[in-house]
Amino acid sequence: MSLFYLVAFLSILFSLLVIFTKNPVHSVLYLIATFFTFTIHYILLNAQFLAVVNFIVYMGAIMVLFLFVLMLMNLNKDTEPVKSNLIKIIGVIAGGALLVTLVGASKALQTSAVSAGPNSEIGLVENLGKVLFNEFLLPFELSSLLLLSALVGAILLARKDKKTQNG
Amino acid sequence: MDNITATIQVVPLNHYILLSAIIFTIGVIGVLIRRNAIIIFMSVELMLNAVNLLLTAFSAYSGDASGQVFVFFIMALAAAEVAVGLAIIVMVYRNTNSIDINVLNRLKW
Amino acid sequence: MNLLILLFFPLVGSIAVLLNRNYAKQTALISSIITLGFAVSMLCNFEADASKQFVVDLAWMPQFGISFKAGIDGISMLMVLLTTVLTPLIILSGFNRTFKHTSALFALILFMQSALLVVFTALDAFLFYVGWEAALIPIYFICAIWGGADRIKVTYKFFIYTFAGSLFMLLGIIYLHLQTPGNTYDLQAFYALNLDSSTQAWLFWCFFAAFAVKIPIFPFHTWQPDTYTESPTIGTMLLGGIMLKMGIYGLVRWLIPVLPLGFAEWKELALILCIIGVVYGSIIAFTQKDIKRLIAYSSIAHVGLIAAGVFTWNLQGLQGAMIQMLNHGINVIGLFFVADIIINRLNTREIALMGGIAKIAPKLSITFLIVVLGAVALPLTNGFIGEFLLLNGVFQFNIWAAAIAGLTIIFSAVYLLRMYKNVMQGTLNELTGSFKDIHGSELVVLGVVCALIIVIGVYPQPILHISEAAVNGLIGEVNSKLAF
Amino acid sequence: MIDLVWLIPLFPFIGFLICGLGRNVLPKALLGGIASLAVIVSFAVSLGIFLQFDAKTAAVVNLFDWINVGTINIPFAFQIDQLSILMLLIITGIGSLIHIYSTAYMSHDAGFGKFFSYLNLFVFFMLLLVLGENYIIMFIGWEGVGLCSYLLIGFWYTNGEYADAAKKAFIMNRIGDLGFLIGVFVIIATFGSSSFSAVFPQAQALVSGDTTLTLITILLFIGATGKSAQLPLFTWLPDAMAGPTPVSALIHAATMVTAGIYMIARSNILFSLSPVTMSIIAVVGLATAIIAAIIALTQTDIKKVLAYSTVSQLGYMFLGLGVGAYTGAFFHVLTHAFFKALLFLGAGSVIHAMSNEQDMRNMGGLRKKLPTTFITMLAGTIAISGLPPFAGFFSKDEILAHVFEHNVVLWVIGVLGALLTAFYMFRMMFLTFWGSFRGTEEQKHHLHESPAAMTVPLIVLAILSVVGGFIGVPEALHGSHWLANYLSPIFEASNSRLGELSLSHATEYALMAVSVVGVIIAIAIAYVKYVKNGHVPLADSEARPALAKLSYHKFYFDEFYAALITKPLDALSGFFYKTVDKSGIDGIVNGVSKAPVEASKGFRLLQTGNVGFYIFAMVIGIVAVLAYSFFKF
Amino acid sequence: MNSLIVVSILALVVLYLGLFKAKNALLPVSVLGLVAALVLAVCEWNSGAAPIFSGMMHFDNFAVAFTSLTVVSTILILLLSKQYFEKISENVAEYYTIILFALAGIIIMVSYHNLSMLFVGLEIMSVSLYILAGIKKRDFASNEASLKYFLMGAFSTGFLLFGIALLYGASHSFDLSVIAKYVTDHPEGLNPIFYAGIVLIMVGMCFKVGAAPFHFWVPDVYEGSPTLITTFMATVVKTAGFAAFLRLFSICFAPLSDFWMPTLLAITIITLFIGNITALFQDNFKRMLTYSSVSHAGYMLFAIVALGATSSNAIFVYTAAYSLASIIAFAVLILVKEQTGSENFDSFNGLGKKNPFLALVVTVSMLSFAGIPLTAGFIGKFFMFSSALQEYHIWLVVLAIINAIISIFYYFRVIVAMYFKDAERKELVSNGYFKLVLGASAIITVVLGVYPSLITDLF
Repeated sequence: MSLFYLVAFLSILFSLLVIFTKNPVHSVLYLIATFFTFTIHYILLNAQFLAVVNFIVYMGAIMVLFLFVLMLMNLNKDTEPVKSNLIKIIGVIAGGALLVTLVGASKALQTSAVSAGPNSEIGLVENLGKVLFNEFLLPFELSSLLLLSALVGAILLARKDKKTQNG
Repeated sequence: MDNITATIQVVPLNHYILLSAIIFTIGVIGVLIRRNAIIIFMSVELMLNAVNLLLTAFSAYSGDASGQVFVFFIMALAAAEVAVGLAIIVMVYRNTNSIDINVLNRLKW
Repeated sequence: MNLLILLFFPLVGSIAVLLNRNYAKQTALISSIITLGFAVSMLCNFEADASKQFVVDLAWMPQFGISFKAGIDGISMLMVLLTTVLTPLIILSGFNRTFKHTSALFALILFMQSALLVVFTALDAFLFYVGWEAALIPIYFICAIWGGADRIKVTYKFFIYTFAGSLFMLLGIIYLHLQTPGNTYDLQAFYALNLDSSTQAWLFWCFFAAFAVKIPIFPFHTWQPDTYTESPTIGTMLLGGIMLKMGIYGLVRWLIPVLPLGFAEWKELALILCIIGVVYGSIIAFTQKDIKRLIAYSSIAHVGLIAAGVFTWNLQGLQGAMIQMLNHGINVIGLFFVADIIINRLNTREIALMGGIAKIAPKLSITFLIVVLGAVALPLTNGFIGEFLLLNGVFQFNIWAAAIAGLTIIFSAVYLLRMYKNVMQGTLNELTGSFKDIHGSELVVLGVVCALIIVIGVYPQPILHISEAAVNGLIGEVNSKLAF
Repeated sequence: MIDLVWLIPLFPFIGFLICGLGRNVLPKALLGGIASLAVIVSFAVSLGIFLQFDAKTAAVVNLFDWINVGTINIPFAFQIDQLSILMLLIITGIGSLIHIYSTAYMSHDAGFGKFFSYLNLFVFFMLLLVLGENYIIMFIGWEGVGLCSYLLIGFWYTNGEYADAAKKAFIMNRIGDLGFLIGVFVIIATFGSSSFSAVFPQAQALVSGDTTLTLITILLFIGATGKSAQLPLFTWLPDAMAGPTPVSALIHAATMVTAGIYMIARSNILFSLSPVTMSIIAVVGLATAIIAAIIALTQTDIKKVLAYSTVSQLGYMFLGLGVGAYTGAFFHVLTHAFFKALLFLGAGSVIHAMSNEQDMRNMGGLRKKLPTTFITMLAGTIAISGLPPFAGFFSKDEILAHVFEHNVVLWVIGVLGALLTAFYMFRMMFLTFWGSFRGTEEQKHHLHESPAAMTVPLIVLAILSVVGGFIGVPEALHGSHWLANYLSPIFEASNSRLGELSLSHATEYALMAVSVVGVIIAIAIAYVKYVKNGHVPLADSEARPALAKLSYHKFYFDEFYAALITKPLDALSGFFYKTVDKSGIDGIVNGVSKAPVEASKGFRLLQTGNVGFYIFAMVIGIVAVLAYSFFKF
Repeated sequence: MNSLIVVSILALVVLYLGLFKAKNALLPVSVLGLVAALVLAVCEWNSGAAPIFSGMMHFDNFAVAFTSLTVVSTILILLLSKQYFEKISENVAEYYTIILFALAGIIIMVSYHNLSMLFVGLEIMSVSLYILAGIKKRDFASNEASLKYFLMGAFSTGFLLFGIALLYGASHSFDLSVIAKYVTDHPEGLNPIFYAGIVLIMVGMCFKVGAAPFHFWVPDVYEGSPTLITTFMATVVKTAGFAAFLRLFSICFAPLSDFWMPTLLAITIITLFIGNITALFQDNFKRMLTYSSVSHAGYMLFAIVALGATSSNAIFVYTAAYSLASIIAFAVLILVKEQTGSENFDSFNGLGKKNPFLALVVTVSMLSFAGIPLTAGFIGKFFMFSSALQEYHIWLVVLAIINAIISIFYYFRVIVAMYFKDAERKELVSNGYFKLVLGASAIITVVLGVYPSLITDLF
């Protein structure tokens, strides 16, 4: 139990560091750390497969891509012009207000207790696979469209175009 | 594993909601206070992960796998968005030599 | 099906005009005369004492209770006559003018005629509204394309002002529709409604907004002088001659019988506004320097009286309003046409620059005088019949109201004779020295106008008879509701 | 014969159409002939009816339904009774004479045909006025003659002042007409009809002093003040002299201006039952008579003198009506028609001879050159001055006798007015016909007596002015008063309520003597001043004593009205137009339409182009939405 | 369902065509494929009795209707693309592909019966649009539009997902009917997080349809994107957004309208005013249209605010009318910009004289936007007002009327420019496709305005 709170504390800490660190590369690294804590959360929640996927996809693929782009642009220095403190404060206040209302909306109104007992089996590959390929087959298939379109689009946009365009 | 599960059971669901709300909000604050497009984008990823965590928690507590399946879709989206988003950022950078969002204010009023 | 032919023949004519560009004017005239023929043939088959006739009822949007339902009773018949008689005159008045895009102009006029006829015969609120708005589009383009220098701003205002009013009417119509059992837009169902008085009180203003702007009733009138002045005269004639009657017709047909309690609550205020308009418009007309603007303000005064007659809701007032709608249409067309002839020849609208024209244009001076006399309501001209009945109606309502409204008798003489004197009498000057008397189509138009003025003035009874039964019916309808 | 009454107005109407349409086609002689003939034929028909009609009750001839709306039924119908017959005779009779006169008088005018068409149209409307069976038909004629008056005053419209005078006449008439019209509304509302035959019997049932009746009569009287040029609406009549002189004779002396008296006489029963109105009428009439007479004292334009004299005489008629002397008032209408038409036509003859000179300061000594004119005008002047046995004496005497019985003070003032009348009329005669010629040589060279077409009507009218009074010789002078008897069916009800004249013969003699002596003295003064001393009125530029100045400038009525009504109204017009309409209402309208545009200028700044701001705004929006949802829920 | 498959495959086919440089075949193949999809969709009319694929999708009449509408709009837009894309770059096939992908996402959006489907469809569409907005790679405006759209879109997706997660937490399912059942089974005492979920989903959907205060992306993105893409966004995408919005709310949240309706009402009113008032003071025609698009979103929200039996119909009619009018306006704008290089109102000056046909269709379009009778736009507004009044939102309608009046100002500016302002200009030449699209859209607009029964009694 205390493990949860520890990990939760770390999640929050790292995510705060993500947004408050000035160097973008450091931010990415903190983000990786945050995602790592999330992986632990998934394990704690008995969602092993998800934990693995999270580890691979986020920390393996996505974060590398981020880093890659940052390096590509040579933005590893702290080049970002600082927003004025006022904006930061307002931003934090706004975020805080959002948090308060979100929590107020969900938690403070006394969430009723969870009724169903936990099924320790659901997070396993077998179970997930069954659900994914039975019930959620269609969205699964359609996700391919999403990825394909992103693929085509990313290449389209990122590639240097020979033809000049105007108008 | 059962052991861990049992331990987790002591943690009220509300705490998970609170945690993900906090992370989500941190993501929002990140979007609000940063000007670097990539960092903003990372903050958005933070928000998505908060949702992932929330969904997983709900899924685990209700014993229903569909929540976790949904997380897959979100991850797929995250991947797709990263691909497209970074491509856009690269494209913009190529034209403006900057990824400061404040530079992008030609379209206004 | 006869009515459908009447309603849509102008549309056919409009297309014919577009196809037959080289003879646009002639085609338009022929079309409008044929339409007049239809109207007259309907008049011959018309029984004044019966209720709705020539009813057509076609499914339009049945799931919303909307049907294409139109029919003619005495009131509608008069309005149909007004439209069909005046349109050929208006078209003819454009005969010896040159316009750019002639065919478009005349096609728009005919299109508008069709919309106006729909408005005057509609028995379905939705149809009424559609016709109401459809009439607005062509007149907007007529005024904005062929108008004067300041036309863009002015027509903008005109369009938005009137459109604003009618949207509130739409609100009212939909609201009423939702109150009807079986959710229909049928006029009779609207009549059968029994809403409580507070609902009717606010609904009254929804409708009143639309009608008051169109008429226009003080203080909703400020679009009118500018628009009348800046529009091409052919547009002004359509506006002042026919279109504003839509508002009065709306009061009679749609506002008061549908919302009798609302009417009962607000009629004093409405009447006061109308009468203020009479005096106010007249007084402003006194010192106008622009001939069209003067006529425009005089029109505010005259229609204010008509509207006042309607709000008295007694037989005399209403019958006066009915016949005066026709009369005002005729007179205003005459006045504007004379103004147009003069403006066209002198290239100015300044009254001060005119003078002495009577000397060298006797035909114009006589016809102009007759039109002026009609407008000042001299007995044995049409204007008198209307104003007599209207004032009598107002008198029955309140003697002081009648006395104040009656000032129009004096005031109209003041400003119109002042105008006549300054334009036609006195000595010729350099500008007016080479004035040519009217001839050809101008003479025909003014001749017909003068003939109508005198014929209606001398023998109005047939026209009064057309609408009497229908007016009586409406009065009975409202009074029976008010009695409870 | 009575059924043919519609022929009476028809002929002038046909004449109007022929002259109007053929004004440029037909020769002048034919036009004049047709126009005159039309009226003469009407006169003949009227005469026939006069001779035939002897019923005690009115005959009604229905032509067609004019307006029929619910309870308001207005037939186009004519009524024949003693009153209308006498009016018919005057209108067509004098009308005929004036038409004949005009053929010569207007012979050189370019608008000859137009003139006759207007004149015929006037006769037509005037006939409608007197023939009308109800107030509405009367009103048609009432307004119609106003129109003709407008047309004829503005006959020479190229002169802007004339056109203005015409307009003024029409508008002032209209002010009265509104009163009339509302009065008719009240009548319809009260009695349910506007027909004389329906209204009067019902009215008789009402008590004297009934409020509604008072209201009706006051409103009708307002109508009469407009048409008959009484205070405060009299100023148009002098200006109306802008029209050709025959018009002044016919319309502005003999017929149209008496319409008000005719109307009140017609409605006598209503008035008899409203003592308050009667008093008002008497006072207004007398005041008009005196003020107009005072103004006439100093006028130099021969037609203006006559015009004010007309106003003054009309005032007498109203005075008579006001004291209940209906017969007397109507009697005066008749005699006044004779001698005032005569005077105007005579003045026209003078003007004609003087090559359109109207200023008496440029006349003098015309007695020899224009003998016929002089003699006939002298007859008219004596008649109007009220010397027996000329026509004016009897009618004026009858009125004054009634006034005396009614109120002595009024009588004194009335007699004073009569003396003034005698004075200014003889002043006019002396200035014009006595002394030496003061005009230009050219004018003198052209001086000539008018042609027969002009002198014959003068002679006829002169004879009537001399003997016309004998139709109403009072009992005191051993007469039978034919007129009173003839009209008795009309005034029966009123007379029975108001009572007959109850003065003793001795008193009557005394009254007559006072006025006759006074008149002679007045004439003597005038003679001394203008013939003996050869006084000529001052030129316009010279200063006058205060009272004379006041009189010469017509008590500044026109200026007064201009300052009190015209100018404020015009100023109000400008105020309404510029301030209320353009800046006020339209300003609000434009302001309302400007508001979104102004708002737009601000709103668009929200769209800063900064993503950070957009997201910030979104977050604020989300917070707001969440907060709103949950606080509200 | 079949049309979804056809569109997906079509996208791949087009991609391959691009690979084989069969440029001239792109348009015909796409259009034919879309026509086939349209036919297939229409064939499924009245056949979708129950959800399919384990309750993932429900191809009911609603779905059929909106699928058809979006497919038709897409066909019209593609017909305009003939020369347009070629001017931008050589990768025309990819553009078609991505548009077709977006359309596939849209078909999913209008037929989903599970929140995961909604999510997937929405994201397919969004990701495609992020790309499409940026296809003018060298154009700053296009770059900016793309990046802004992307950042804000991703951000708003987070809220949508959070909302979905909360709904799931309360109801334990993503299936719409299960959620609906959950709502009806707990008449009082729903899990509070469910309410929070509704609000957040509402926020997410409002962002997608461009309702204030989540509309900020709309003007900038619409303006910056290539005009043809803007057309697609303003018509097809907006239609889909509203269809999805309405579908979710009418199936699941209708019983809870007391909770979310006031909020949405406020959003509607703000949207109306922001859109309309800001549009007033624009000199750029395109930007004006973007703001007007915001305000139209406000009108369309009426149907959801006043959720009832006629809502689907109302949205359908409104979006159809709005799409047609937008296609005309943007299409002519493309032509005008090609000639004058400017998108300002001034560049329309004198069009009425030189190109009466173009001026006429633009007039029809503007009248339709403004909601003048005898155009489809009026019928749309009429339905919206009707449904709002049915729920007694009188003040809402009054405010909407005020907005309709304000909108006249800017819609008529174009008409004024075209007809009443003269300018030296040459005649615009447009190819046959343009004429076809413009003519067809204008005629349909008028026909629907005169006889709306053709589409008003679908549901």
